[in-house]
Amino acid sequence: MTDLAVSIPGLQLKNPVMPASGCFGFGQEFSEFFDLSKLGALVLKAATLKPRYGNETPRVAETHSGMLNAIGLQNPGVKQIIQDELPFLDSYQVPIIANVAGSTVEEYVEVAKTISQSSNIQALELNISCPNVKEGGIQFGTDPKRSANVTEQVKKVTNKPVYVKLSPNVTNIVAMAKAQASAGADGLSMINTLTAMKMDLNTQKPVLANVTGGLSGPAIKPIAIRMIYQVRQEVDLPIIGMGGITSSEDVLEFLLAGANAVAIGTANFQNPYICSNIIDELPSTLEKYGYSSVQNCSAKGVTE
Amino acid sequence: MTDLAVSIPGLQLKNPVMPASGCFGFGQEFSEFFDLSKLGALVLKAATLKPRYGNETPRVAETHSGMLNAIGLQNPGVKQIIQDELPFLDSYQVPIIANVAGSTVEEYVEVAKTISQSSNIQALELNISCPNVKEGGIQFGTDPKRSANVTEQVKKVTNKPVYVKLSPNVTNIVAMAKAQASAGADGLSMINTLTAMKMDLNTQKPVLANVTGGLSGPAIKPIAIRMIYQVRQEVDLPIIGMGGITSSEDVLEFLLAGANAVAIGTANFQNPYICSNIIDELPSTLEKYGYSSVQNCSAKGVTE
Amino acid sequence: MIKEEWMTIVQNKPLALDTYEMILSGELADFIPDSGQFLHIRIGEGMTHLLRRPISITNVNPEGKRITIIYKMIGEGTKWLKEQQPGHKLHVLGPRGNGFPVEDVKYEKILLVGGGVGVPPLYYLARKLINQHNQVITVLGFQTKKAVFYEKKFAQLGNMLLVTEDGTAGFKGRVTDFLPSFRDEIDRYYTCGPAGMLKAVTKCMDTIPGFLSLEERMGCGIGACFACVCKTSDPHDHKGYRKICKDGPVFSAREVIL
Amino acid sequence: MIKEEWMTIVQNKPLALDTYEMILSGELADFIPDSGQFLHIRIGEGMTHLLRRPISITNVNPEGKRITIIYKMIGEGTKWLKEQQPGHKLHVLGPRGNGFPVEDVKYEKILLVGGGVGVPPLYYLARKLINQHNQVITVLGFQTKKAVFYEKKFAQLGNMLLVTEDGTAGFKGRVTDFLPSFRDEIDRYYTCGPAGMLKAVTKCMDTIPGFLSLEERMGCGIGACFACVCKTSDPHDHKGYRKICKDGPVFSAREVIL
Ligand SMILES: Cc1cc2nc3c(=O)[nH]c(=O)nc-3n(C[C@H](O)[C@H](O)[C@H](O)COP(=O)(O)OP(=O)(O)OC[C@H]3O[C@@H](n4cnc5c(N)ncnc54)[C@H](O)[C@@H]3O)c2cc1C
Ligand SMILES: Cc1cc2nc3c(=O)[nH]c(=O)nc-3n(C[C@H](O)[C@H](O)[C@H](O)COP(=O)(O)OP(=O)(O)OC[C@H]3O[C@@H](n4cnc5c(N)ncnc54)[C@H](O)[C@@H]3O)c2cc1C
Ligand SMILES: Cc1cc2nc3c(=O)[nH]c(=O)nc-3n(C[C@H](O)[C@H](O)[C@H](O)COP(=O)(O)O)c2cc1C
Ligand SMILES: Cc1cc2nc3c(=O)[nH]c(=O)nc-3n(C[C@H](O)[C@H](O)[C@H](O)COP(=O)(O)O)c2cc1C
Ligand code: FES
Ligand code: FES
Repeated sequence: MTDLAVSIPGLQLKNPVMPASGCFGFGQEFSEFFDLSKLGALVLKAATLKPRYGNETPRVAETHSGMLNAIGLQNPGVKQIIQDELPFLDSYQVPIIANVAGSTVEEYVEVAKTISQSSNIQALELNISCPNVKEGGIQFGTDPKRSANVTEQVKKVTNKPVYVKLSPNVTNIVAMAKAQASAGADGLSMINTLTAMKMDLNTQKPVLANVTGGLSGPAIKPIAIRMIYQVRQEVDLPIIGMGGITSSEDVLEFLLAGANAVAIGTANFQNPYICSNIIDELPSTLEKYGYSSVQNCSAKGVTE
Repeated sequence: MTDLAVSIPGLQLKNPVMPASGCFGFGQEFSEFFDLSKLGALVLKAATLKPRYGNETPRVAETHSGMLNAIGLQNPGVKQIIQDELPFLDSYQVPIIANVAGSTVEEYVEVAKTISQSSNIQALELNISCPNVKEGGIQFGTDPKRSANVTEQVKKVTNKPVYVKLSPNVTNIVAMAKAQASAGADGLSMINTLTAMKMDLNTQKPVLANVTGGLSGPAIKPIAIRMIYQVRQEVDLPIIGMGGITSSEDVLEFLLAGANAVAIGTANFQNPYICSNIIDELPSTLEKYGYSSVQNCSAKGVTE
Repeated sequence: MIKEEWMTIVQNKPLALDTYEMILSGELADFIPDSGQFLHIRIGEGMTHLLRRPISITNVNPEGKRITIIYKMIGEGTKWLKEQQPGHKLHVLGPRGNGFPVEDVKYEKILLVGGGVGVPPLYYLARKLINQHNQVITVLGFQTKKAVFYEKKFAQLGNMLLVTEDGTAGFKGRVTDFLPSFRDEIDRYYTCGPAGMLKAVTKCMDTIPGFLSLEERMGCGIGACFACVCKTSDPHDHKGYRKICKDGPVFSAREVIL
Repeated sequence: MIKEEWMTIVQNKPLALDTYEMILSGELADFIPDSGQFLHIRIGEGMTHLLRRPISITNVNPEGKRITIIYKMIGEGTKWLKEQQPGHKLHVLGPRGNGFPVEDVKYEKILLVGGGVGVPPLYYLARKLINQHNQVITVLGFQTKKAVFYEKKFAQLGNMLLVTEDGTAGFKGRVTDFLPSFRDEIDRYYTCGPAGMLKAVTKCMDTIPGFLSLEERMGCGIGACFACVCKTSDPHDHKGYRKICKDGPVFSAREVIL
């Protein structure tokens, strides 16, 4: 029997697979397709303090083996999320991670504080890397000092473990990770999307109303693997790996490169059953390559 | 008649299409497939001062809509290139751009000086962005000051126009471009490859002997388009655009985003006729979207 | 209720300029409650195309377990669709979305206004309305003669007015040029077509109850990603937006801002 | 000389464990000067797979304008190949590389040593050698019985010794266990197989002239990208390296470092 269980700060996962923030809404739509209790964990769509409408449409575009999105953190605000969205998830046996966003340090702190009071939430994921909003997000995510400050301030107001989601749009990912380790982050999520763009040949304008968007999907997988591998060599924090995962082999690749658990984003759009399928296939894939447990293969490929 | 001609510093191109450095050798192999005189220009593989063997193999790997390479600047050294490789190209009517690499500022200067003496060379492309060598390359390419210094020093020893090839592995591509503009670069080439990696599930090791490699191909096109668009809004230098081009529509997308000419890399491997095919198709593609000339559509999609 | 199926392509043939009619067979045909719903179709092999393509249901034949769709080739995805041969299978999610509301609609005089590839979903709708004893008038707008399709099928279901922009078939002009004449005699209208047309139609039909089907680029197609939102007209609406894939694609003309 | 062709798949069928034999038809079959050359095959639709796959030529039948290749399914590309149906076309660049040198080789006693999917190119070579009046002894090594192929075809051309690692077919062991017995009676050898085997074979055959076919991951397959280099044995060689795709894949055993 292959042992899929993973334990990382604040989270006892029955398997290492969770949907990535923003690609799974608040769970409800996907519950039509499979039993959410199957998931290792469930990461909610980003919450801000006030409701946000987000960017104008078009908000998505397709690229080779990838897609662009510029949703712009549309969400009903942290209070409505707690009130309207979380109760639905009560009936599932799945740890929930809240994705926390903001335009200012104060907003991150407020959102974190508010959502931490909800007993349904097992951990926070600080989204300091959204490329699709004018203020906050990536501004914090590309500066080690400012990003560390967000984490420090948030840590003061919550007793939940804090995972910080790193942006790949940086020269030095290891420096960003180290800054988070010193700031007291409990774990890292990597990677968020790469800032990118597509032109519409007919209109001569960018396809996305927001001009730029975040590139996700298999196209970016090699970049995610590289960043996780580099960070794993120098930083001891647990890593939730993501970026282009579409199969159980991909999950194994992320684990070997240094991830402790994984999240699946864009692939949910092509196949809403993908998380469930991957969880089903993982035991035989691990076995095929000679592993008896997930814990066994994590960071196996990393030379220190 | 669609006018494909483009004129950028030191280069009168009959069309905007050239092969990207490192993906076309020194031209000879591709002359088997089509007449090199058809090309807008021909960019040579990187030259260093001394011969270099490069990295161990495996040096390439395939990824979704992309590939990784870690050739490591293998080349016979600038003198042998002038002596053994350039004469073959004499019989073609095509401007030649030399790609200049080095581990130290002095090496860049020496290579640039030596190759500038060759009358067959119309322009230099400074490769300060190779992610696959331990010293030089990307070290210069991710620091605005050091990269500007390379350009300043090289400009002193050559009377050929100098195009500087930017690395996409940076937080702020506009700052890199601005530093080059102040340093006296005549133009920019963008983008080089993104540092990336792939794990081999069987060996548990990275596929490439060099561990990391550069990601190229259609997977990175949206990142190239974004960076060119951002730089075009703030910097006036001509741009040779590249990154994932595989069709005449892609060429138009690069032109609209702000490129003046384009280079085609990885696609040559899938189809050695690709440069020739794209040159053939470009007139009708431009016409289809309502353009009578290449000069007309350059940067058409950029709002200032 | 079926949510996904590998449906078999029974037919895939040109119908008009760049426009194709495809017949799919599968169990799903038994589970299409409303006209105006769409199939969310997976494109290509492997991971080249991560986004599915939403295509409206043109017609349903539950006895033969068949669904007809009509699509225009405009980009990579529909080009791939065009190349698929009968016998091959397509992976579809469906039926998605909320279609045209027709419950309790009986003995009314109803106007359908379709433009271009907005025409297809109106066909299944028209058939439903007629089954419910309504009288249907259809106004179909196309760019040019070569782009026209299904005009005869609609003519069999009631009065049909064909309009082309260049006048090469039917009347010359835009659909909205001809709507005022119907305004006073109809009880309600349903419309589907390009955004500009929908705007003009709803403006012209101001006082009459109407429903329209919207299009937007989609990520998930199931309501989870917030790619396909539009704004609500009512400033006091507590959400302020609707998801086209889940709340729509059909909305009351009064509900959303175009 | 032909450089590219859309060749038609005539046959594509399982031959042994995870191993397939494909017959391609096209003009290219008239232009294969040497055994040991390879086809550089485009994989997949569109831009998913940017790198072609090098596969050796197993046999050529110019009258029928047919080329046979044998490939093992190991990853995405060969999996895609496996799924292609007869009638479909494959885009190939070929013939690429320099094959086994056989000019002026006559009336010799020659040993061929093949391991796994290194066996295929030796077949066309064996036929050539026999046409030139040589005597051919073949040693074929496989992992296990299920993986064995072409043993009868080689047996028809001369002495053939079959070896499997687990002993389920032929002799148990590795090919190199059986080479010493032939060492003294042969004039030259040719070998193709996994790197470890080539190393062992050349070491064992030390004093005898030999040629081996190398494998390496390729970018361009035509000599332009420097992905597929190997080092030369001679420290005074002015280049110090060889490109497997262009200078090889076949080298004299003395020329390169394994
Ligand atoms: C609810 C709904 C029903 C539709 N019904 C039909 C129909 O019955 N017949 C028909 O021909 N078309 C219909 N469309 C439009 C159809 O989805 C697009 O034409 C199609 O997705 C274009 O795909 P492509 O790959 O050819 O174009 P590309 O431009 O290559 O597509 C790139 C991306 O943009 C999206 N996209 C491009 N144009 C549109 C558009 N107009 N609407 C939504 N997404 C778009 C694609 O889905 C894809 O994600 C419908 C759209 C929606 C939202
Ligand atoms: C000159 C030459 C002749 C060959 N002849 C044969 C043959 O006759 N029969 C046969 O079964 N195999 C042959 N091979 C090996 C064959 O090319 C690989 O098995 C095949 O490319 C694997 O592709 P894949 O997509 O299935 O594997 P993947 O692992 O998914 O391939 C990923 C990438 O790695 C490359 N790659 C993986 N393994 C190898 C390898 N062993 N050698 C070279 N590149 C590799 C692929 O080309 C591709 O670019 C030959 C290789 C070379 C260099
Ligand atoms: C439509 C969409 C919305 C996203 N929204 C969020 C978000 O709200 N918060 C966040 O941290 N990441 C968000 N992301 C990033 C993903 O969580 C993930 O990091 C990224 O997409 C890479 O994984 P993938 O390639 O599997 O999609 C979003 C991604 C997509 C495609
Ligand atoms: C195999 C290979 C070798 C390369 N060698 C060089 C090089 O020597 N000098 C250089 O400036 N860029 C080099 N590049 C980068 C390309 O010139 C180009 O910038 C990059 O590949 C993006 O374009 P593409 O997606 O069309 O390949 C190389 C790329 C590849 C794939
Ligand atoms: S497409 Fe995802 S919410 Fe509508
Ligand atoms: S594969 Fe490019 S040089 Fe051999």
